[in-house]
Amino acid sequence: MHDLVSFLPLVITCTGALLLMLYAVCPKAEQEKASLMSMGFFAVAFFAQLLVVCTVSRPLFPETFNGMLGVSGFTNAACLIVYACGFFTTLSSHTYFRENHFATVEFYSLLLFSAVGMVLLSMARELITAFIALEIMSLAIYVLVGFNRASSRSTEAIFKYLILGAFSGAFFCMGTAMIYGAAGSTRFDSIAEWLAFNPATTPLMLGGAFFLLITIFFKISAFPFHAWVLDVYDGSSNPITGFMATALKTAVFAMIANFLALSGNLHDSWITGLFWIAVFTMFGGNLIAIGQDNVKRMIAASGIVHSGYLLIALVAINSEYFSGAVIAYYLAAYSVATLGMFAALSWLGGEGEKRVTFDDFKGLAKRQPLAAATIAVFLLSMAGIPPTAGFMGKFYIITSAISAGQIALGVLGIISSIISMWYYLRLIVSMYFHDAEEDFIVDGSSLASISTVALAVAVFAIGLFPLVL
Amino acid sequence: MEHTVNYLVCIPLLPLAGAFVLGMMHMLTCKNPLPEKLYSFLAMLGPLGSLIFTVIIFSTLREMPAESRYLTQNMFTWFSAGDLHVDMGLFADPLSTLFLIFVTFIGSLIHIYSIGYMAGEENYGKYFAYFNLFLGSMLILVLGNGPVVMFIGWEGVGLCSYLLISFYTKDRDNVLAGNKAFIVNRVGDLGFVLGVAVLFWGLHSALGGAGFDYLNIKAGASTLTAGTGLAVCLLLFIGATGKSAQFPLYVWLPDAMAGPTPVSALIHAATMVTAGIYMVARFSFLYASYPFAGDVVAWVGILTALLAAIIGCFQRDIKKILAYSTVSQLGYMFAGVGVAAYSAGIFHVFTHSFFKALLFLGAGSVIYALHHEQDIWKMGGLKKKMPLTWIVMVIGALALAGFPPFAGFFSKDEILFMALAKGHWMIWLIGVCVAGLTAFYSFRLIFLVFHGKPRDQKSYDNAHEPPPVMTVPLIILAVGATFAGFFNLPAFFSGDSMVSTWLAPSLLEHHSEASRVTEGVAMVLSIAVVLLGIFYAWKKFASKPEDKPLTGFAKWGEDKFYVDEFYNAFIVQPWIAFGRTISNFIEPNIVDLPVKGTTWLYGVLGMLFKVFQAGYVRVYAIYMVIGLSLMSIFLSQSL
Amino acid sequence: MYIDTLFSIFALIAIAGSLGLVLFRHPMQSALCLAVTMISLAGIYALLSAKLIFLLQLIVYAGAVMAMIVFIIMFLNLREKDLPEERERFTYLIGGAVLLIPVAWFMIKVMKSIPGVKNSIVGNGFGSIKELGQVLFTNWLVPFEIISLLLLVTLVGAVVLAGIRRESND
Amino acid sequence: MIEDYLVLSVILFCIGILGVISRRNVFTVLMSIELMLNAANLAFVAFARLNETMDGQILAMMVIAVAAAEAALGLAVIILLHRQKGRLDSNVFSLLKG
Repeated sequence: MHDLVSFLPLVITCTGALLLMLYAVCPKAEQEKASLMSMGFFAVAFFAQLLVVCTVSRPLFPETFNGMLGVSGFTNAACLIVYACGFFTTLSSHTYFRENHFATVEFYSLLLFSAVGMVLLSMARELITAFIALEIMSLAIYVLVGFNRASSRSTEAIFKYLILGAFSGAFFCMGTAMIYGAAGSTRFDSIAEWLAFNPATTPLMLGGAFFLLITIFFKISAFPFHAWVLDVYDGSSNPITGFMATALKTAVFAMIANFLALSGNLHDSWITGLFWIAVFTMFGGNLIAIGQDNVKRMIAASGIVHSGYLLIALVAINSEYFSGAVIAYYLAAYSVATLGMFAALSWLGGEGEKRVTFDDFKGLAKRQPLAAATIAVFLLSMAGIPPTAGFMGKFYIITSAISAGQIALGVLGIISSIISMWYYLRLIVSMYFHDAEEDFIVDGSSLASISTVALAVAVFAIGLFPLVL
Repeated sequence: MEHTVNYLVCIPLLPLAGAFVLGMMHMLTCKNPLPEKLYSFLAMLGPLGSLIFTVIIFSTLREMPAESRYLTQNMFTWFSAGDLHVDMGLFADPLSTLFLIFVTFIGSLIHIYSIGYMAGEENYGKYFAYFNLFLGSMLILVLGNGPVVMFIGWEGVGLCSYLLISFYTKDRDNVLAGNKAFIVNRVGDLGFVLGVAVLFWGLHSALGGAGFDYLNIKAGASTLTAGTGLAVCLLLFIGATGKSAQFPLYVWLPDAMAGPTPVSALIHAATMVTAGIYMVARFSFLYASYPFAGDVVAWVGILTALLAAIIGCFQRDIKKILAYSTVSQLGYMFAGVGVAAYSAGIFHVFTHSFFKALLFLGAGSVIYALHHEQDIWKMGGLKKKMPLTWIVMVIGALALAGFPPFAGFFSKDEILFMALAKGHWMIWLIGVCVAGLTAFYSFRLIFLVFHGKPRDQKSYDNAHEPPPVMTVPLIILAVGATFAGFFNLPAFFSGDSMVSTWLAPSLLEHHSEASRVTEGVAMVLSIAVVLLGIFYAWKKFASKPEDKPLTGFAKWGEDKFYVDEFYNAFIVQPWIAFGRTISNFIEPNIVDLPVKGTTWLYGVLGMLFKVFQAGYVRVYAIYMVIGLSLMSIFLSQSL
Repeated sequence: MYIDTLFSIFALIAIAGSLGLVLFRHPMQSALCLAVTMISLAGIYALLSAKLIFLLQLIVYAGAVMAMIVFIIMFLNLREKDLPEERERFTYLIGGAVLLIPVAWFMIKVMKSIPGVKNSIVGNGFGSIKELGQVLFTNWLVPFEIISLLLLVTLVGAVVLAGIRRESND
Repeated sequence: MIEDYLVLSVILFCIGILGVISRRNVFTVLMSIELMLNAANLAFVAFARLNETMDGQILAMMVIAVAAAEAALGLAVIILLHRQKGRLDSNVFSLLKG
């Protein structure tokens, strides 16, 4: 019974995806209605997930499912973030598609499908299940990226993403094969058992984990597997970019954290590697972001930096008492700010996303003070200025790194976050300290504007949340 | 007895919540403000609520045994770094409760008075938001369970004084006065922070990770080395001279008159300036062990009292006279706590808050009646037009002058007598002289404003009594100024020293006894000096005052002994010049160089990375393989 | 003994086929080379006693997937001028091969670390349809079920990307 | 020897990578990725033989299914690309850069 309850949100999302898929066939189908339906499904799933949040860590249906899916506090938190991201993405899409007419009902069906993939990914306790969930998620996202068939940018984005994604997926397969060869099983509990008696530096285990990490690094756009992220974010529509940047990253981080935490042995053997990747990711991402003029590309590059911070947390996790609270908190903080940013862009971007560069937002504060203020809030949260959620998230990550003995990493994280002010503040300066060149006539009553404000409030709410605890 | 209660937090929280609500309302409706009644109603809730809770605390404390009479509330751990462990907690003992009583009581009265005084002003809501914030900060200062929490309130009142002094932002002088108050206070705050830091440094091994609050500090105070203890006392006193306007940092207080008159009343009577006294009394266990520190405090206090009294005799602005009288009375209080007569000093704070609030609000009524005329030489004869104000002002002046049986008499004489009893006869002598000067300048004010002939007929004709919302607080305060002294009736008048007894558990005080005869003689002498002062003022100003330009010493006095000019020439101007040099020469050429270099380097690297984003999918795959290859080389080592 | 001989033959064909895939310029030739590799891989699966996988490799991979690829290549009716010139591809091939040396070296080291076991055909229904089905529907139910979701996503996605789209909102 | 099978798998995998990074023809790139998945499959089956458990073969089946799905979507994208530019050169699609 308990298992069924834990499974409920997933079932709701899955049902939603299938219903919308069937609705798409219906000749009178309208995408506006579909967006409201998908909003409803995400909201219901979110609240269902809130219901199960308190369940203890355990495998789902251990007899039937052979322990391949499991839930823990961390998984639940990741699922909550995914559903919330889905909900706000739908809100943004609803507004976005008023000015950009290429949506069909399938769009929302695929959105729900990708959420199913993400939830399965974060619940997976077995490598091939994780691989299939990863592919469900990725394939749905590929299609969403390339949804605007008329746009050559969008087509290019899906092409690059698909080729590189499939390329990296092959590494996951090879890694799974190696781990299977070493441990004789691909289930996390069996691998943990095997690792209890064998070192994690056994060649097959080392190689397998290495190839798995390559795929993960690709998906979270860690350096040097990051190059696709700018082009793909740039080419896809605003709401989808927001969804990709947040929900996808959340799910992938949930999976890899679950995997690395299955044995202290395994985690220890990767600390040095993760250390260097984290450092290169943070600084490489910063350097890329500095050169950007386009807001979406800048956010994409800053997403690389945020992956670097999350890798710091991954270095610092403790396998014995793995709760993932730090990672989940940071993901929530990051997701809120990024989603808010893309909700605002969906709202302000205009027809065919005509406003994209820093200069396009000149003087926004004079014409649309509310929008400018919320964007400033999101940027400040991403930059980690107190009292926003981003600050608390960074604070936790750096303290956890320091308490894990990674003082150098903590210091580098702080330096990187100082550098990152450069490009965040640039947009704020552009909005506030220049005269407006256009009127920014946008529909102020849209759902995206509501979600922007709601997310701006959430930035502070999440920032103050730890004080409440 | 259970010492932990959960309602202490309501006392500062209610005004703070009021400030928040009012501030939000004001911000949201600044274009078309809400009715003033709504603001005033909301503004009153906080102070009155705090007053009610204060009474509850007072009665709870009374039922406790005297030796362990305190209440605490720990809200959460604020921060914990190394040995330093600070709880966000509150602490109420007899000392803080006494402060709470008059802060909330007088604060509420001034709030009521403000409703009338500020009627029709712009930014009505903002005014009350700041006012509530001011009161809330003061209550945090008083209730904080340790120096760190106290510091929140300490900075809070500093901020609010800045905001309120420069409340009429349209006038540049007001803004400058606010700046001055803020900056001078910051100098003092530096001393305070250093003092607390040194205190922690000296105590951290004794504390051993326990909370850094008064109870633990008191318990560990004996482990301080003599040098450290003395340094802590002196540094903390620097902080006190800033907040409580003592020499050499008193200069901000007279300028602080730029704000609305109720603000001056609040600053002078109930909040802010008493903070320094409170802090010294709070650390009485430290000051008592270092007589040298006590002497410094006492001498700085009494000399400030003398200086300010002299300046006060020659001022023309009604509010400036009162301001210098505050500085002077604060000097008395420091003299009191300096000679280790803590309860006497505190009691003077208590009585002073009544009559000073009364005087300020009375002066406010006069200013209000004369449409913002503040020069006493342009007033006169107002007795007929404003009889009620006249009566309460006379009561206030008598209390200030220390004439029996008004409140000031008992508290001031207690201080002077204690100084004498402890052998500081020089301090006593100066104190008596200051008492005479005080009587002189306070009655100079009364005679010039209310007696004689009107010197400005036009504004005299328009003068009238203020509305009841302003007079009722005046009457209540007048009653207080008359009778507050009886709370601490000394044994000489067969009283039972109620306030001193109440304060005894909080303070480390050694009572010294002197003969009844000495006490009697001293008392008679000071009454005589006061009478002399009043008489001289009557003779000089009551019938035919002459407003002739002052010369010689008097001119010096009128110009405040050129202290401000001295500061300007020797501290402010060189500092500005130094700042200019840095900003014009050192900053762009030397300091910015590494910053600019780094910026340039990053810009170039950013451009380079832009080139790497070539846009070809194959190239991106090659990056991945390069990474893969390098990592493979690295991992092959460990196989 | 004959297993090793057969393996060597299949392996050589597979490598030759995969090299052909990479080297031929026209995708049709590459696709046929890939089909050869897949068929020879099927043979290797048979040598490894994976009877069902042998079948699936032939039917699904070499049959269905390759047929689909070849069909699309022919459908697009690629002419010589549609193809990229790729004069530089040998440079890239050599450079890539150099880049891959450490990777290949690492992977071979990893693979060589297993205990040497001689391959022989395993009986007792190892890898046969019935046994495999039993394992699949007992232990591996979840991945099997969610693969259906994956195929649905692919279906919807392919329709969205390449199918006829009803212009509903314009 | 089983490890020979694994070495073959490594060789095929690396040739697949080589195809992805050196070719511009989109079809060839897609087929190279299929080759990499095939190589992984070979490793699965070989390890299944080595461990004498059938799980590896199941995993190989799953990978075949995933590879088929990926191939289908990849072909859909190729049709899309061909419709837009009429070319199958991956370097043509470099609008987004910098």
